[in-house]
Parts: sequence; C-alpha cells; structure tokens
Amino acid sequence: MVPVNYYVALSAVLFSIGALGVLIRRNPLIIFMSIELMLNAANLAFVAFGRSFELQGGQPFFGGQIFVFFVIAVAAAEVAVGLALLVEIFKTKKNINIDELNSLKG
Amino acid sequence: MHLSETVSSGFFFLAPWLVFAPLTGLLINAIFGKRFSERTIGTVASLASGAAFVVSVLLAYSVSLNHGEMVRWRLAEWIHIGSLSLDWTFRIDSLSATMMLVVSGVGTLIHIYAIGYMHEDVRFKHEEGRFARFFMFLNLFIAAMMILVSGDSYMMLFVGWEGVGLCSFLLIGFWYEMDTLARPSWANSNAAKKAFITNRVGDFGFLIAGFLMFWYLGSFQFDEVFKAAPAVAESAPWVIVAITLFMLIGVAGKSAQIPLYIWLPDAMAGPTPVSALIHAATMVTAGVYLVTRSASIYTLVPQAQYIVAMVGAGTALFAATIAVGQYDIKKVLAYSTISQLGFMVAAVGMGAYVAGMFHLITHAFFKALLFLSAGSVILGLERGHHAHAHHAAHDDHGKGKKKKDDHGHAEEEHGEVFDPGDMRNMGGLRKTMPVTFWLYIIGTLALAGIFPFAGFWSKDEILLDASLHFTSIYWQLAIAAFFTAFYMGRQIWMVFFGEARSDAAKHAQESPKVMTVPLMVLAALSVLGGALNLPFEGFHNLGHWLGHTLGEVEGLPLDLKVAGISTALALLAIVISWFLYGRNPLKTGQIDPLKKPLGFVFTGMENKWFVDEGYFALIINPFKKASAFLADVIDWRFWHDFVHDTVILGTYNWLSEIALNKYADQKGIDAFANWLGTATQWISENMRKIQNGFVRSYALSVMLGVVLILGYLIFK
Amino acid sequence: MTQPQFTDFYTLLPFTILVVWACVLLLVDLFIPKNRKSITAALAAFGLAVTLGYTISQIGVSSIGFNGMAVLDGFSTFANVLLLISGLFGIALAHGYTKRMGIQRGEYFTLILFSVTGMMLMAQAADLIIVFLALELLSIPLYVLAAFTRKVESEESGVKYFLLGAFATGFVVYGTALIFGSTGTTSLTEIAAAASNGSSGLLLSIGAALLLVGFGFKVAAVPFHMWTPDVYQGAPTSVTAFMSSGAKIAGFVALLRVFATAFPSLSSDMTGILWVMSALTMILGNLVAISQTNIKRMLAYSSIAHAGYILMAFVPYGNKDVVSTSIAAGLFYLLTYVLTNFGAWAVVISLEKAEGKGLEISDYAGLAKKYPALAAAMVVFMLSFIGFPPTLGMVGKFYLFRAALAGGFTGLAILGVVTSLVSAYYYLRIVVNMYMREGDPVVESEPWLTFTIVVTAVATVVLSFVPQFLFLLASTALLK
Amino acid sequence: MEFLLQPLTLLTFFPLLGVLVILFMKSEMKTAIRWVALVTSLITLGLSLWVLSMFTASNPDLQLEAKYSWIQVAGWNIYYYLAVDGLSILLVLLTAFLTPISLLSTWTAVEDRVKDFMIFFLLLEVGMMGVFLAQDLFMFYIFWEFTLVPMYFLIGLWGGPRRVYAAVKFFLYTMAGSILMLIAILFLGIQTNTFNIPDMLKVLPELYSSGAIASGTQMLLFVAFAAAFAIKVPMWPLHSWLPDAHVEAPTAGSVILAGVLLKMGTYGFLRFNIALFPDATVTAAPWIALLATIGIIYGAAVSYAQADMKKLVAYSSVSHLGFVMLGLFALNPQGVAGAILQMINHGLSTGALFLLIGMIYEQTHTREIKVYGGLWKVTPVFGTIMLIASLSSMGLPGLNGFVGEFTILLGAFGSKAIGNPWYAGISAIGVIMAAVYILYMFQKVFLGPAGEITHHHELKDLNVRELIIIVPLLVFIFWIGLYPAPFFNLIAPAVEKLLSALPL
Repeated sequence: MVPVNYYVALSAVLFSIGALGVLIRRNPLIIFMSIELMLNAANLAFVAFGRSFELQGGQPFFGGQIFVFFVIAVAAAEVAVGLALLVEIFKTKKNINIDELNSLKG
Repeated sequence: MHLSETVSSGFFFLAPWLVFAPLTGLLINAIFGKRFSERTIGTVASLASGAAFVVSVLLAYSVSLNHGEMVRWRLAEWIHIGSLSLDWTFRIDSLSATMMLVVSGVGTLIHIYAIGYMHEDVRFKHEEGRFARFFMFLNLFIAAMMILVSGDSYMMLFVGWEGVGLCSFLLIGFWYEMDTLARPSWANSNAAKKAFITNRVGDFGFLIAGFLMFWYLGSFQFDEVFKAAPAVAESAPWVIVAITLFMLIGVAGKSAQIPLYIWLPDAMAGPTPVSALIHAATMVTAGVYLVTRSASIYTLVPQAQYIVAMVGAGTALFAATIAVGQYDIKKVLAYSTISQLGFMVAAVGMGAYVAGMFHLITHAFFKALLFLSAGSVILGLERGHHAHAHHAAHDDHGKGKKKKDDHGHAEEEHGEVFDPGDMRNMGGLRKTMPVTFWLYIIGTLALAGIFPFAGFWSKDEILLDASLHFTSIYWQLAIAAFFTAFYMGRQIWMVFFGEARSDAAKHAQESPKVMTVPLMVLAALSVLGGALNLPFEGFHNLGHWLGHTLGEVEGLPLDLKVAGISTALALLAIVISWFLYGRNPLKTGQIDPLKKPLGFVFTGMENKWFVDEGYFALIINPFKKASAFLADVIDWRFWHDFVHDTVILGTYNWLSEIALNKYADQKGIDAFANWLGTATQWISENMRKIQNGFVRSYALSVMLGVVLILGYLIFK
Repeated sequence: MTQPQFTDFYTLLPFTILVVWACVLLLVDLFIPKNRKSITAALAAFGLAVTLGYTISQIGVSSIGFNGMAVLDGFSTFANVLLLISGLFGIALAHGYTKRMGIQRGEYFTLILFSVTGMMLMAQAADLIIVFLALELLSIPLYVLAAFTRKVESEESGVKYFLLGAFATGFVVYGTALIFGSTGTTSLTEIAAAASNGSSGLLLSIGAALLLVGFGFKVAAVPFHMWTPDVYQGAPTSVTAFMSSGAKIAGFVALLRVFATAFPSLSSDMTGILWVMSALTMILGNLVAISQTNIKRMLAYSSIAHAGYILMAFVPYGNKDVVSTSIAAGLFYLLTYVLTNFGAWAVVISLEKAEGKGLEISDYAGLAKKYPALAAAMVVFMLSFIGFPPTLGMVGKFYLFRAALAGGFTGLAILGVVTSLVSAYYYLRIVVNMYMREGDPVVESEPWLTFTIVVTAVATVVLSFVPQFLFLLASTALLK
Repeated sequence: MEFLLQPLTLLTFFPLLGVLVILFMKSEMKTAIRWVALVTSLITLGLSLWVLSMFTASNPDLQLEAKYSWIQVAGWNIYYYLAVDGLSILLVLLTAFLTPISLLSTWTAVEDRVKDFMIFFLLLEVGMMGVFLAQDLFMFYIFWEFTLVPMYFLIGLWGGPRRVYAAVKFFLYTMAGSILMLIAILFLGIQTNTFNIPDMLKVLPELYSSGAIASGTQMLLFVAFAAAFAIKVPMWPLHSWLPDAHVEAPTAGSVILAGVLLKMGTYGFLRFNIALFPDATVTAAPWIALLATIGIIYGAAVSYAQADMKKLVAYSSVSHLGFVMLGLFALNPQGVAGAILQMINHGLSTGALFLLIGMIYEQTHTREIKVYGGLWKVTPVFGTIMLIASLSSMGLPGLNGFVGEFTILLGAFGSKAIGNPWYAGISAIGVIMAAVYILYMFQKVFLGPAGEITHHHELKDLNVRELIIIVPLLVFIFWIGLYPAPFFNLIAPAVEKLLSALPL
C-alpha cells in the first residue's frame, strides 16, 4: 500500500510544475495545459485523500471523488471559454503570443 | 472699595467731559468739516479744548473744595474677568488736576495759535482740504491725554498712553507725502512710524510692568497697588525693582529718554503746533507724570530710583551736547526738550516729585512758547520766501521765459530747495519780526534759567535736590544747564542778530495776531510761572497742593549757592555764545565757528553722535534682514516650497510614480523574480524573458504572494 | 443522506428563480430581433427585480438546505440584495452603453444574470464544493463579458482575466484539496469542528492560505491585484462597473463566510496575513492611483484601494468580541462602495465616446460649467470615495475604522486614514478638472444612465444622514 | 420632525433653504441670486440674535439643547445634538455676522458663476454653524470636514492665479489633521460607548482615574485632536497652507477663512482638548505656549517682509492666532476669556483688513504694496477706515484688539499651567512687531508720495455699499474696545466652569 503522503507529494510536485508552467511559458495553449495540470494535481490529492478516509472510516466516502468530477466538468467549461477567447484574439492579431498582449499596461 | 465714588459736592460729575468735550469737537469737525470754514473749524476745536480746560478748572476747584481729597468717578465697567477688574474710572486729585490744567490750558492756546499757523501752512503746501483733519487730530490728542492723566488705574492710563502715541503718529505724519521741505518723500511718514514704533517699545516695558503688578500686587488700580506694594517690597523686593525698571522703559519711550529718545528729533516733521503741544509741553511729559504717579512704588526701591535719576541726568547732558551742533531751529528745540525731560526724570528719580512736576509745568509754558515762536519764525521766512519767489517768477515771466507761474514749482525752478527751518538761512530777524523776537527772548531766558523767569525756579529746585543727595547727578545737570544756555544763546544770535543770510530772511514777515496773542499769554506764564512754587517760607504752593496726593514734603528754601552757580554758568554760556556767534555773525555759507576748535567732537554733535546709525546697524537692519530671511528662505523656500512641495508632494509622487508604479509594480517584482532566478541557472535564463511578458509577471505576482504566505505559515 | 426536500429549494429559492429565468431568457433571446435587444435587457432586469423583491421578503429568515451545502441567513440575504442591486445597475448602465458601442447582443444580459447567480450562490455556499462552483459560475461569464467588444484591448483584457483567473482557481482547488485532506470534509461547519479538534495544523493552514489567494484575486487584494487595472481598462466600461462591484462583493462574502465559519481556529495566523494584505492593498492602491491619467485605470486602482479598506474589517475575524461589529462594518462598507462605485462608473460611461475616447482625466475639464448636475454628482462620488461628509463613504469609513480600533488594530486604522488622505489627492484631481479647468466635454445622455447617477448620488448623500436602519441591517446580518 | 423647529436647528440649517431656492433659479439671474443669498444670511443673522436673546449669560452650561437620538446601534449612541454655551455663543454670532458682510462684499467682485458661489457660501455657513453648535463628536466631525468642501471650491473656483494649487493644498493639509482626530474620536467612542460630549465628560474622569485610559494614551488622544486643530489654527510650524489659501482666495473667502474657519481650530482646542483631556492639557500647556510664542514672533517677523498686502495680513494671522493659543493654554480666566474674545477680535479686524484690501484690489487688480503710496490723499475715507482696522489689528488700546491681547498676555504671564512668565514676556514683543509690520503696510500704501498705481489710476473712495459692509465691523471694533463687558459676561461663566475641571 502506497502511503497517502506519497500521493500528496506527487500532487504537490505536479502542482508546482503547473504553476511554473504558467509563469514561464509564452503560448497560451501551453499555459492552459499548465493550469489543467494544477487542477489535476488537486484532483490527485482529492482522490488520494478520499481513498485514505475511506480506509480509515470503514465506510465508503466519496466526497473527494465527487469533487474531482466537479473539477473536471468545470475545467472543461473553462477551457471552452478560454479557447474561444484565443480564437477571437487570433482572428484579430494573427498571433497568440502572450507576451504581445501588452497594449494595456501602466 | 468704591466708597469715594459717591460725590457729595463739587463738579466731579463733569470728569468724563474732560474726554467727551474734545471728542465732541472731533466729531463735529469730522461730520461737518467739509462744509465749515477754516475759522469755524478752528473755533469748534478750540472751544472743545477750551471746554476741557474749563472742566479742568472746575475739577481743580472741586478738589480744593474737597481739601485735596481724591475723588473717583466711575463711568463704566471695562474689563472684568476672573480677579481682573478694570473700569473706566476717572481719578481727580491734585496731581491729575494739575496735569489736566496744563494739558488743556496749553493745549487750548496752541489750538488757537494753530488756526493761524495752519491757515498758512496748508496754503504753502496746497492742501487746503487738510485743515479740518489737523484739528480733529488735535482734539483727539487732548482726549487721549485727558484719559492718560485722569485714569484711575495703570491700564486706563495706558489707554491714554498709547492713544497719545497714535495722535503723535498721525500728527508727525500730518504731511505724510512729503518731507519737511514739502518735497515728495517718505521722510515725514518715516518719522511718524519711527515715533510710534519706538513708543511701542516703551509700551512693551509698560505692559510687562503691568503684568508683574497684577500678578504680584493684585491690581492695576493705583490705590490698591500702592497699598499692596510695601508688603511685597519686604518679601520680594526684586518684583518692585522689576516693575519700576520696566516702567522706566515705558517712561524712556514716551518721555524720550536714553535709549529711546531717538524718535523725538524726527518728530519735528510734524507741523510746529504739534511739536509744541505734543512733543514739548504735554505728551512727552507723560513719563514724568507716570513716575510721579507711581511715587509710592518708586520710593520703596532706592536702587531703581537711582537708575531712573541717572537715566534722566544722562539724557539731560547727552541731548544738550547734541543740541549744540544742530542747525535746524526746531531740532535744537527738540534736543533741548529731550534734555529738559532728562531734568524732570532725574528729579522724579531722585524723589523730588514736586520739583519734577514744577519743572514740567514751567517747561510746558516756555517750551511751548519757544516752539510756537520758532513756528512763527519759520512761517515768517516762508512768507518772505514766497513773496520773493513770486516776485522773481513774475520777473521771469516778464522777460518772456516760459516758466510755470506756480508756487509749488517755484522752489524747483530755483534749483536748491529752500529750508525755512535752517538757522543758517536766517539772521537779522529781530527787525522784520520784532514781536516774535521778544517772545523768543523771553522763552530763551526762561529755558536758560535766568532769574526771575519760570525756568530759573523750577530748574533750581531740581539742582538743589540733586546737590543735596546725588552729587554726580548734580554735576551732570549743571553742565547740561550750561549747554542749554549756550545753545539757546547760539540760536538767538544766529536767528535774530547779524545780517539776513537769505532773501527769505530779508523779506520775512511778522505773524498775525491769532498766532502772536497766544504766544503772549505763554510768555506771560513763562515769566510768572515760577510763582507757582517759590522756594520761600509760606509759599511752596505747588508743593502743598501736590502734597495732597504725593504726601506732604517740606519745601526746601532757596539755596543761594546752587542758584548762584547755575545762574553764573548760564550767563557764562550766553557770553561764550555771544563771542562765537554774536560778535561775528555768521555769513552766508560760512561753517559753524565751533567746528574748527572742536573737530570730531562737533561732528559727533552735528550727527547726533551717530545713534540713529547705530540703531540701524544694530537693530533695524538686522531685523529687516532676519525678517526677509525668515520670510523668503525659512518660510517660503523651506516650509512652503521645500517641505510641502518637495518633501511631502515629492514623496507622494515619487512613491506613486517611481517606487510603486514603475518600480515595484513593474520592475520591482520582476527584479525580485530576477533575484530568485539566480538560484538556478535554469530559472535565471527563463526569468529574464519574463521582463517582456506582462501577463506572466502578473501571475508571478500572484505566485509571489503565495510563496510569501506559505513561507510565513511554515517558517513563522 | 436524504432526498432534497422543498425546504432545500426554499433555501436557494432566489438563486433558483434567477437561474431558471436566465435559462429561459437564453432561449427567449433567440426570438428577439437584433435591433430590439432592449427587450432582453428589460426581461433580465425584470428577473433581477423579481428576485430582489423576493430576497427582500426573506429578510430575517434563515434556513439550511441540501444537507448543509447551502444556507440562507441574514448575511446571505444582505449580500444577495447587494448583488441583485449590482446586477440591476449593471444592466441599467449597459443598456445604452452597449447600443452606443455597437455591442448590444442578448447574451450580454443573460451572462450578467448568470454571473449574478454565481455570486448569489457564493453568498449562500456552506460547502467548499459550492464555493468552487459558485466561483466558476460567476467568473466564466465575466471572462466572456470582458472580451465582449471584440477589439484588441477588450480581448486582451478578457484573455488576461481568464488566464489569471484560472490560475487563481487552481490555487482554490488545490487549497480545497488540502483542507479536505486534513479534515476529511468540505463542509464549512465540519471543517471548523475538525479544526478545533486540533487535527493537522499546517496542512489546513496552507489550504486556507491557498483559498485566501483565490479570494484575494477576486477582490483584487495586493499582491493578487495586478490584473485589475488592465482588465478594468480593457473591458467595456459597463462590464467593468459590474465586475468591480459584483465580483468584489462575491469575493468578500465568500472570504468572510469561509474564514469566519471554517477557520476561526486559524485566526492567529490569518490575522497577520490579512493585516499585511489589507495594509499593502490600501497603500499600493492609493499610491499608484495618483499617477494614473486614464480614469478607468484610476478607478481600478481606487477599487484596489477600497478592497484594502474592506479587508480591514476581516482582520479581527477570529476575535469573538469584535467580529460581529467588524463584519457589520465590512458589509456596510460594501454597500457604500457599491453605490458610489456604480455612480462613478456611470459618470465615466456618460463621458465615454464610441471610439473609446473620453477616458482621460483631462477629458473631464470644464464638465461643471456645461453639465453642473453631472459634475456635482461626480463630486459626491469622489467625496464618498475619500470618505468625506456628507456622503455614505464617510459613514462607512467611520464604521470601518471604528471596528478596526475596537479590535485593537490601531495601526491599521491609522494607515487607513492616512491612505484616505492620499486618496483625496487623486480624487480631487477629477474635481479640479471638472470645476477649475476649461474644456468642452460632450456627454451622452441616456435615461437609465441618468437614473443610475441620480439614484446613486441621492442615496449616497441621503443615506449618510439616516444610516441607522442600514447599520441595523448590517449588524443583524451576522454569521452565527 | 419636532427637531426642525428647535432654534439651533433653524439657525444651523436655515441657509439650506436659501440654497434650495437658489438651486431652482437660473444662473443668469445674478442679482436676484445675490439678493436671495444676502437675505438668507441676514435672516440667519436675525435667528442668531434670537438665539442670543434666549441665551442666559449667567448659566455656564449648554443651553437651548436640541437633542435627539440619531444612530443607536450597540455602542454607537450618536445623537443629533446641538447646543450653545458661553464658549461658542460669540463664535456663532460672529459667523452669522460675517456671512452677510462677506456676501455683500462679493456684490461686484464675483461676476462669474454667481449661483455656484452663493450656494457654496451658504453651505459653508451651515458647516461653520454646525461646528460651533454640535455637541456630539460624530456630528461635529461631519460638520468639521464638511466645511472643507465649500471652502475648497470657493478658493479653487474664484481664487487667484494659483487657486487650484492653493485649494488642493488647503484641502489636503486640513484633512491631514482631521484624520488623526477621526481615529481619536473613534477611540473615545469605543471607550466611552458614546459620541455625545456631555455624556463622555461624565464617563471620562472615571476612565482616567481608574487607568482604563492611561495618561500616555490621554496624551496621544490630545495630540491627535491637537493635530487637527493646530493645522486649522494654524499653529507654527503647520501654517504653510495659510498664505497660499489667503492669497488665492477671493475676498469673501479670505474674510470667512480668517474670520471664522481659523477659529474652528482654536475653538476645537477649547471645546475638546481642554475639556476632554484635562491632564494632558496641563502637561502640554507649556509646549503649546512655546509653539504659540514662536508663532507670534515668527508670524510677525515674516509679515514684515511681505510684498503683497494680503500675504502680510495672512501671516499676521499666524501671529494673532498665536496669541489666542497662548491665552487658551494659560488656563486661567483671563487668558481663556481673552482668547475667546480675541477670536472675535481677529475675525473683526482681520476681516475688515481683508475686505478693505479686496475693495482696493477690485479697482487696481494688484495687491503689491510697493505700487501704492499716498493713497490716503486720494481716498481719505478708505484710508481712515484702513487705519482704524490696522490699529485694531495691532492692538491699540481703546480698540478691540487690545482688550483681547492684553487679557491674553496678562493671563499667560501669571499662568500656573505655563509655569513661567517668559512666554508672555516674549510674546509681548510681538505687540511691538505688530506695530512694525502693520504700520509698514499702512505707510507704504497710504502715506508717502503717490506711487505708480495711485498716480495712474482714477481711484474712487468707498461707495455706499462698501461703507455698509465695513461700518458694522468698525462699530464692533470700537464697542469691544471700549465696553467689552457684555461680551465678557457671555464668556466668563462657561470659562470658569471649564477651568474648574482642570487639575490645576
């Protein structure tokens, strides 16, 4: 049995990778993916925790898993909006380099 | 406390009219002055002043009816707060009645004289409209002076004290847009300002003395102060010393003593009646009156008395030396006034209050006489000058030269401005102005202290007192008396004898009756004034009279030695002056015969020992500089501009613009990111690119927050 | 686990009404011709108004539904009222503005409705799952609305908001996971119970901190504020106005609900963090606002600054003696802020031109001479922002600072007043421009815009004289 | 709504009625607007006299109370509470008196945006009245801050060339002071559970003696209140806003600023600092006296170096208000009563000076001293009145300034709280310096040979309207100078009561 801490550590690493990805990547698509990575790191933690509670409580406990479903669903919705936005911006700028989106500043 | 307010008999209820009468005159002239003729204006003003004189007489009579008992007449409440209670209360006793009589008596005469004098003066200066104003100011002065002498507390006295200062300011600056020679100038107004401010310095001393008095003696009311003083003099003598010395500053300011006398010579810028009334006869003696009034306090502290006497004696001598070197007829008299005031202050300082008051009265007579006669001389010259200039201008016109036939510009056409007050322009006036000449002679003899003129008696009494108690003071005064006789002699010779040194002097004309008749009255008083307090058994009238207020003192008999020495000195001085100025009269343009033998000493005398310059160098200029420095550098550039604009506003802008907006918000966080980036090569390489990407730097900011919060939680 | 009862729906009834109405409207809108989208706006407003009426009728009622997932209490009702009012104002502002800018499409109004429902759900959430859902429900429509104009700036603003919003959501989710991990539940009350049992401190703290990041982002607290100026500037102004009020209320309400209910045990840590956040937010928001020349950016920084003031009310959330007054103060200040904020944005909208011009502060020069009433209203709003009598802003700040002082946070209160002083500097600049400079501004006059300005201005002034009932309302809207 | 009929409510809010009327008038109807404003302010003056007639001078307590609960949430206890006592009655009268005079002075001076001007002016009057009458700290704070707004506009809209700068500076400086006061007010409110001053005064001694509010805290509270008031007064060295505000403000603004607004600061010290923080007051008295003394000397010295008449008078206010502060913190009847009277005196004499300067400025559009000269010859009435105002300002006995300055200095000289006579002694030098700068101005403008402007302008003497403006001031200048008893009688009981509570 792999202890729950291992999962949590893995999720933390994944989350960090995701966060760093947001910080350093220039392509919004990749940034989306990094954000997905962050969400999924959370999902991993949820599932792992949920599993651990199940074992401890003796009764099945689905709280963690349910949350994961919500996250997945919402993430999908979010990406849908995000991609639509990117399409729009590509239409006007012919370019989706995030660093060129800096007309608003100051 | 106010038992004596109830009056059983006498005219005490008239006391407020001492003030109201002249004020009524002022108001009438203020309202109707524009419609009145000059004669009406003058009459109204003179009547107003005369009414005050009548009231004074009635009050003095009432006092004598009352056996010299003091009476208080409370008019109204003034300032009552906490333990402070000040009222408008008139105090009528022999001392104040004496002062009232002198002030209103001499004042009324001068009013009458001024009708004639100002009539011409305003015409010479082309300002006929200002005639009424002069009399309003004069009336105001009488009112203020009456408050001064009749007040029942130090603070009411102070009201008059500053009030006369104001009138002095107004009257010195009467011809405010010109100098004494009627040229457009700041000179007269400067002189006025100087007088006011110097007086204020004195008033500062008065105020401080008042504060001390209130907090240590518990009141401003004369009787209460005098009652409380002895106990305090026992327990805390320094308080009384401080009070008297601060009061001395006030005295020095008002009575033109060292070191505050400097305003008085400049005050001659005022029209001559003003010089006579305010700056010789009445206002300047207020200091003497104050010390006399405070006799009960001064007597408690001999050290302070001695200082007062020394100041007076020093002033008497010092001013006398300056008078010797003056050329302006009024300046000589001005310094003479300072000197004579020194005599009085010395007298009251020595505790010879009666002598001081006696000299005050006689001096009022003969100095007013002298000033007014000097005014007559000046106007005489002015008349002569104008008659001559008019004539010359007509001649020019006749020759076809296009010059303005205008009095006002006559002087300018002649190039040199003619000074009718300069004794070097006079000479030989005894023929053209005989009445004035004789009046002047009487005044001079009285001032020089020649028997039996008034000045002889009063001055001698002072000298006698000094010789008995304070030898050094006696000698200072005696020498001052010598100088007095000398400069008066010099003046007589220069003005009335010899040949006329200018056209104006040649054509000088005698003054009209309205001017000379009051002079004759004054002359009579100057001759007979000594009778007030003859030093013989059974006389000493003034001494007895004032004794009701000041406490009876034994009148001293005439000391022939003292009288003899002083008379001898005076005669000697006159003889010397005859040798110098009378035997060989001054020629036009000739320098003063004293200049050569005395050298730099005479230069000092001529230039008033450079005291004004000293004040400028030591006080006025530094103050101006300090004030400008404070205003420009400290207040404006530092407080206003630097602190506000640079420090406060600048910090705002710097913080918002540079520190936060540009630096922290955009670069700072990135810079911090850069610093983080050096941790590893990998981060470093990629972090540098972040500087271009704004969205990512925003995300970095979020991240930074996360890191900080977590760091706090973990490492706290 | 029981089946949903009618009372469960009663708990969420206002929300349900609005969701249903929004869905219906989405369909109805298809049948409304393009040039008559005012009808959609009116219908949306109608829905909001009905919900508002119903919500007001719920004052004083409280219930718990869906197994403790959602609650109805004074707090949520107060928040709902505020949110619905924001929605109404949002529509009032958008009605003419969208037409003028050529973006009057039906979706605009339905999106606003959806966003409002998300916000309301946020106010009623009693479980982290609901909080997460509500957060997304309110945010996603806003992402779209921000990019509604299809111009570069607008799109850029939408993308930035979206990317950063999603990034922040990641933290919320992960934080929730950690909290779940340390307490075994996502229900706020159960978390509190578990936390007070003393199970697993650090993990819970980190979880809570990550939630704080997410909410901090929504309310634009430093250092999670950086999106605000860009997004506010780029988004259509009517959206900005709505966003700056609604999203902020929702964020603060959630923050309050979650922290006060679930994490009172963490107050010793969180107080310090909140203190610093509040301080930094006030300082930075106010200072940076000074150097702005664009009114939208300036108001953006001003909204950051006000987030700092409101945060002040949260600092003592763990102190039982003062938490009630400070929460009441926070809610009251939110109300103040909403009224003033809408008023100010309405003035901005009335000066904005179709080309995006009219947004510089210098464009306000001479407004007072030409449009004295409008300028006077703007003065009222500026004074209210500064916290000057006779406006609601003054009363609000009075309340707020009093709460901070009562909680013993004298330093924070002093910082609050000092930064208020700083803020006077830039708010006055607008007044100076309007009154003391010459200019020739042109104002678009639209009935609903005028209505908004009049209502907010009058309310800002009048309510400042009779704040008693609002005080009572805010102080009864306390969390149990 | 019964509270609307309370005399003090009427007095405070009556000008709002005028505002309302003016709001509905067309801005082109300038004369009508002016009349409405003037009549409103005159009726307000009448109301203030009505209040005076109902005021019992011998009663040291608050009178004519209008007290209604306003905001009663737990621990707030805010009241709508207006009342008047001996400390404030004169200031109320002064406000009511100066407003119509100022309005009349704008008759021809303000031609631009008359409507706005009158509205702001009447609003200002409401604010000032409220400040002097409010007896609840919350209410007081509202009025206190509110006065800034109309004054800000008055300076910023109708002022001189640097008006915007001056207006913003005025606003920020005065606000900077009041924010600390806000903190202190809130703190007091929390400690005492009320904002109502009389109630607070009942609770505070207990809190002080029990140590619930430590003496250090009391001092901090004192300082916080003092910061607000000291900037308003303005005390040295916080005076930097004053010359700007005065120089740039329109005449009527300057009159009200000098006449009333500055008095709000000194009044604040009197009503709040001294009453609420007795121990701190006694401790701070020597320090305040020191600052006041510096202010007196500094203000007088700086005045003398000014080239602009208005600036000169502005700096002289720093000096004069220094006297007021010195008197207040003498903490004895003479000092405090004198200070209160001096507040009125300063309002009258400086108000008159500003009005007169404004009248000549209207004709010549310059206030530079050196371009004038010899003006008395051209405009004798103007010159005479200016002389009287100047003399009043420099404290000539017989005029009002003396009564105030004398009692202040007298009080300060023997003050136990200040502890030594030096401050009063040095301040008395300020009396000399006042003569220096005032006479300097009077000489350079009215005496001497005709200057540039006097030469080339067809200068007119005062007209009837201007005389109507200025003569009432002169009446009071003489009245207070010669017979101040009625004024002191109004002040004294309240002052005695105030001082009796001090630990001296």
